[in-house]
Amino acid sequence: MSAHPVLAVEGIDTYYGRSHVLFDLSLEVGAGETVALIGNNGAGKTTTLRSIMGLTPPERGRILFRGEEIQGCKPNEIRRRGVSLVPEDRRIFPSLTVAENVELAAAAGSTTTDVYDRFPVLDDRRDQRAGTLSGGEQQMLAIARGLVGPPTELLLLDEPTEGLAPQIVEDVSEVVEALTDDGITILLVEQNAELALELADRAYVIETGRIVHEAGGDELLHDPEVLETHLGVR
Amino acid sequence: MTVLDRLLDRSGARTDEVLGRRGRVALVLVFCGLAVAGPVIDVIATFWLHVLTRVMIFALFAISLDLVFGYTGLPSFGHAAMFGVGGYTVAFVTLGPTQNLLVTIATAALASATVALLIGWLSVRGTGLFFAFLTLAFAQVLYLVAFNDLPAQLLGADKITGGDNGLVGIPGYELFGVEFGGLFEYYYLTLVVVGICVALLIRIANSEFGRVLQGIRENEDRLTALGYDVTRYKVIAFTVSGTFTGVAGALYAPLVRIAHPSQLFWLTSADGIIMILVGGIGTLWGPMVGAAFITVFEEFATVVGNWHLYLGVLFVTMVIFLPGGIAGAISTVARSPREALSNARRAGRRYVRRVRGDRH
Amino acid sequence: MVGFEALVRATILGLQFGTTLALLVAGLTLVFGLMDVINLAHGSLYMLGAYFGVTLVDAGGSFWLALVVAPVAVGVVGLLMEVFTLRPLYGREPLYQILVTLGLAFVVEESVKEVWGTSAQNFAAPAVLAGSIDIAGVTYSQYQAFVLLFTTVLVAAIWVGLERTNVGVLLQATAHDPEMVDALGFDVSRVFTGVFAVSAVLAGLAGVLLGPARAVTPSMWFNVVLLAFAIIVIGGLGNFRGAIVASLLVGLLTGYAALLVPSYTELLVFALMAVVLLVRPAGIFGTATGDPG
Amino acid sequence: MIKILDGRDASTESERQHGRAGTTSRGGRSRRAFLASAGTTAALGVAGCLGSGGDTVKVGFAVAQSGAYTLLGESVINGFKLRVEEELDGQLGGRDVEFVSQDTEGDPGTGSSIAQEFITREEVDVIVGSISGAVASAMRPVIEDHVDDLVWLCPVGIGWQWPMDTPTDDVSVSCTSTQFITGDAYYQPSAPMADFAIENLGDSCVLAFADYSAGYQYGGLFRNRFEELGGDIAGEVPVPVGTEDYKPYLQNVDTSADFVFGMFAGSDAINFVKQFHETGLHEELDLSGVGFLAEADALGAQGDAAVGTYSALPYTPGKDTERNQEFVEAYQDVNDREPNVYACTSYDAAQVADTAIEEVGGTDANDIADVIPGIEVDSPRGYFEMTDSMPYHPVQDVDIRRVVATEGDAPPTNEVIDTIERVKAPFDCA
Repeated sequence: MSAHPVLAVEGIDTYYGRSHVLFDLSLEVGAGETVALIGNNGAGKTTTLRSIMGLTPPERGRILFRGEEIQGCKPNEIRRRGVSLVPEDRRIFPSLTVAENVELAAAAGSTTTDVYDRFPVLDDRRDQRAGTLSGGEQQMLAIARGLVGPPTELLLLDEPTEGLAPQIVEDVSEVVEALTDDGITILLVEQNAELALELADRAYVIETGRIVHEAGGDELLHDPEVLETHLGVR
Repeated sequence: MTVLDRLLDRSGARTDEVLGRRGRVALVLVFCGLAVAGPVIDVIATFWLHVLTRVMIFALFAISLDLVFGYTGLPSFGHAAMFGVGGYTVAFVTLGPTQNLLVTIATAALASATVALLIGWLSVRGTGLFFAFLTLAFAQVLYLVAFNDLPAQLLGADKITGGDNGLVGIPGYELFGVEFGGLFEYYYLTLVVVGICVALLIRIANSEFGRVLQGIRENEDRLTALGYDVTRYKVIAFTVSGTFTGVAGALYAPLVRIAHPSQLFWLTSADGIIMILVGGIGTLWGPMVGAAFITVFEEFATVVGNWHLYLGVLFVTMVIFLPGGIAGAISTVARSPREALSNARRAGRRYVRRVRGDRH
Repeated sequence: MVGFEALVRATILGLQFGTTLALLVAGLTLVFGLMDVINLAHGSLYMLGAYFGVTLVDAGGSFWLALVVAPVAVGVVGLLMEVFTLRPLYGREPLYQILVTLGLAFVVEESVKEVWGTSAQNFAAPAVLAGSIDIAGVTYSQYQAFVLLFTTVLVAAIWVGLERTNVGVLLQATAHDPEMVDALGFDVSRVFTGVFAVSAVLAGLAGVLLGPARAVTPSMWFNVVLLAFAIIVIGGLGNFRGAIVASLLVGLLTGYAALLVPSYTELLVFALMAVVLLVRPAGIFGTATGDPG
Repeated sequence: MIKILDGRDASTESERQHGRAGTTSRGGRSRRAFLASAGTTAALGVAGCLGSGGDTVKVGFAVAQSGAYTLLGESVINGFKLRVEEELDGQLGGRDVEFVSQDTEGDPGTGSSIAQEFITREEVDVIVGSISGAVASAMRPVIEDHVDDLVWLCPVGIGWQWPMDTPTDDVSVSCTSTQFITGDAYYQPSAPMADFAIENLGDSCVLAFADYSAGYQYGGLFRNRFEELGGDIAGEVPVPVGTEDYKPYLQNVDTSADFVFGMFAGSDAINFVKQFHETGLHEELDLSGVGFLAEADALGAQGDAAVGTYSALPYTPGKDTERNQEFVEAYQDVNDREPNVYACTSYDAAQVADTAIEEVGGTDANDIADVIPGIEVDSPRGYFEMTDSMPYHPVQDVDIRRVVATEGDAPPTNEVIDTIERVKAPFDCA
């Protein structure tokens, strides 16, 4: 392993059209780490992931992936370098079947990990249109799609448990844990702060486009001030 | 500040700046300039009275179209319908019962308002491009009705719309014994009518109602959530816009002495859209500048046989490099010439980047 | 008054006309479905196909050579158009693309006048297909029958290709969510360029195939462009199946209208467009998201 | 009239250089014009003193230069300029000529604006155009306001309307005292075909026409004459203008009739003829029509499909006269293309203007308008004479032509098979 962290975001400023969303934002994710990014709605969590992925490139600052600058790259180049995004709202292709969704993603690269072993629920529904899956199944499909294709070294997970029933949330967190065990580095955006902090080794708290806190996941989980002021948890 | 005002703040900055005090002063100056220049032009270059009259008419067409298109965010591809209906109504009235200016213009406005209400009411069921295509379809149906003189065929008359010949020989207007047949008189008539209409339109745009329209463009859902009947506002906006477009058509037909199906044809709608986009969409004043630019451009360009080539190149380069249209360019230069220069450089670099496949 | 036989004939003629329409709109609907681009220059690409075809045939090449080479050349023109004028506009309002493609249509028209002059060109159908055949009381030239067959096979191939092949899956996904497809590792701007070029090839193919039956003039783009748009709107914007079905529907409508109320054919097409948009705003096959399958 | 040829010696240097001496010289023309309009001598003298337009003649072309009429617009300009620049040393009636042109885009509003511009800004002495009837209708009121300022020459028979189904004798048209049609007057390329057809093609006809006013007018005049001669119209097939695929409409052609009379122009004519052939209708019926159906420009594109088509038109490029040969060669030299009927009628408009201006000795519109009626013109189509009463148009011979194949790769061409002499449109002014 190189001395570089897998991902280093260095002082980026990102705009949506004319509105300034991220301000001089920096963060790092080391190899094999699971790092959580938590904050209120509209704080800039999703934008951070989009910036890293090249979907909303920053106007200033650098993003280093394995020591190489990627902030000018197109999303598909970033994906081929090993960053994979499982986006908010899953954004699976509803009119395609499960198998087509998976094969499509696989076609962009060489990884042929048999995701159906990891997600048996999908195996049963290969020929079903993705739009007809339940929310949890769609989330599994979105993660599966993020794992095939070019080898994934860093997985950007955006709100994987949003809108899911508690039982399903558990399934998803199991999957995330399993991924961590397999050595995949994860940057996790999660609304459910408690869950995020449980899963994460470290966490950043983001507020109005700025990182306002950084600590180990457990630390933050037990810091009442953080919980109350930044996460609204009492 | 009410919530609504806040909601409108973002875009309000742009329009208020133009249609605020400074913009209105500029408009009044242009109006006075045209009024003073009339006799001078009449003596040294009579024909320019004709060009300027057309410029004013199309400025009214463009600003009224922009009220729905850019200001409210309803892309109408069918404004030719109202433009043409205005013209045909003038033909019916002046060739028939009376040449009285007030009666004729009022009838034309009423007729186009009715058509606009109908088309608007039906078309707002679709959003975005669907709205655009609905308006296009209705306008084309009207065009074909006029082209084939369907009314005459249904009623067994010799001619009503005059088919592809249109209705020729429209006389000028008359008011209190004054004839507006000559170009000089017609120029002033147009100046006054367009002046009043533009003032009204700006008034409407800056009113509470206008702010709602702008709100519809910015965030329709939020307005709905605030309890506004957005659909109704859209229909009213379309009707208001269509009425003024009809007045523009009512001024155009006597100028060219003919009401013709081509005034209902989709290319007439396209002309209006082109003026808006070239001038600067959503700014209300930009489209008027666009109308002047396009009208004068055609005036000079049609002397050469292949002028469509230049028109085509103009469209392509303007859209790519001047997305804000002429109004955008003027605003930037007025704000800061240095910034304009760096903007231009950035636009160039951005073009190269996009051509290379970067999507940002 | 109108006998059964006449109706059958109107049906056959309508379907045949619908097939040529399908050929015209196939590329247009792909581009709209994937890229949200309303390409007013599609008619111009069709026209270029016919002109390239005429030139190749005149230069001594066979029709069959022209049928291969001309569409490819049109594809290259389309590719250049996309790269230099449309790429800078993605993400902006579709309106701007309408204006740009209208500008391109003007440029192409004037260029054609410059190169080939203003008179109509003679595009002769291949001599092999000079004979005629009778189908259900309607006389077809063999060439017409060939175009019918060719188009049917082509359209069916595209249809199946969109549903069954990997490329088809990629295109469907791109139509639905290009950004996500990019994030999965596909260079979407190349996909767009490719689709636009293929659409241009299809337009060029239509030009070569229909050229021999039609007047090849610098304004031939204008006569087809609005009708083509009406069809893809009726079919559901950017929906390939819908566009094909709508082509046949408009063809049938034209067939019957030509028999019964010939003056009102066009009016009926736009009325149909309005009614379809009112009753099913997204078109016959359309979905709110636009899906090329 | 042979006298006119004696002016040859006076042909200018440039004419000789180009090897296409005009058959009419200035001397010859004056004499003819003088003979033709004996009553104008007095006016002549006065006009010489009051000549309004200065030393140059300004000619404005108001024709389409974009869209479907582009070729026709070009032909009008080329035909006129051929006469002026190549044969008259850049002069009309001995005065230098200045040209302006504007694109009407085939749009009536634009046409009206252009007329306005030509009159008030350019101060033209002569307007040439338009091509579209609707554009001409829109130009008319503007020009009528200025009949004292300019002369209106129409190379195409245009700008008249009358309700459908009007009996020919009842047709009344809008007349303007300074409007002179040098082309055809609706009646000429349509009705004479009826005379030919009833004798040669049969007495049962299907009328197929472009579904707009010109289609109804030309078609109606043919029908009236055909029925008058005892013929029977077995069916009417209107087809929308700009139709690309005629096959759905051609199903309405009653194949038990003897022949079809078609009224289509431009690309419509090409599509119609090609698809008429493609659907095999040519095996069952003869095809005839207004001359535009098988016009010189269309034949190249129509190819073999046009062979056998009968049509009527005052001008045929293949006409085998010396005058025409010279015209065709001269036109081809300059424009690299065979002239069409618009080139010829516009060339003749230049001849009319030249003769009249010379005779008047000035550019006063009223004086010119006074001398044009009755003028005789040595046209490539043959001699014709302008009517001496409104509506002013040529009394001319109409060719009945048949398209014949040529050897080799050359496109088919029209062969004159009959000529109906001295046809005049029996119209009154409204």
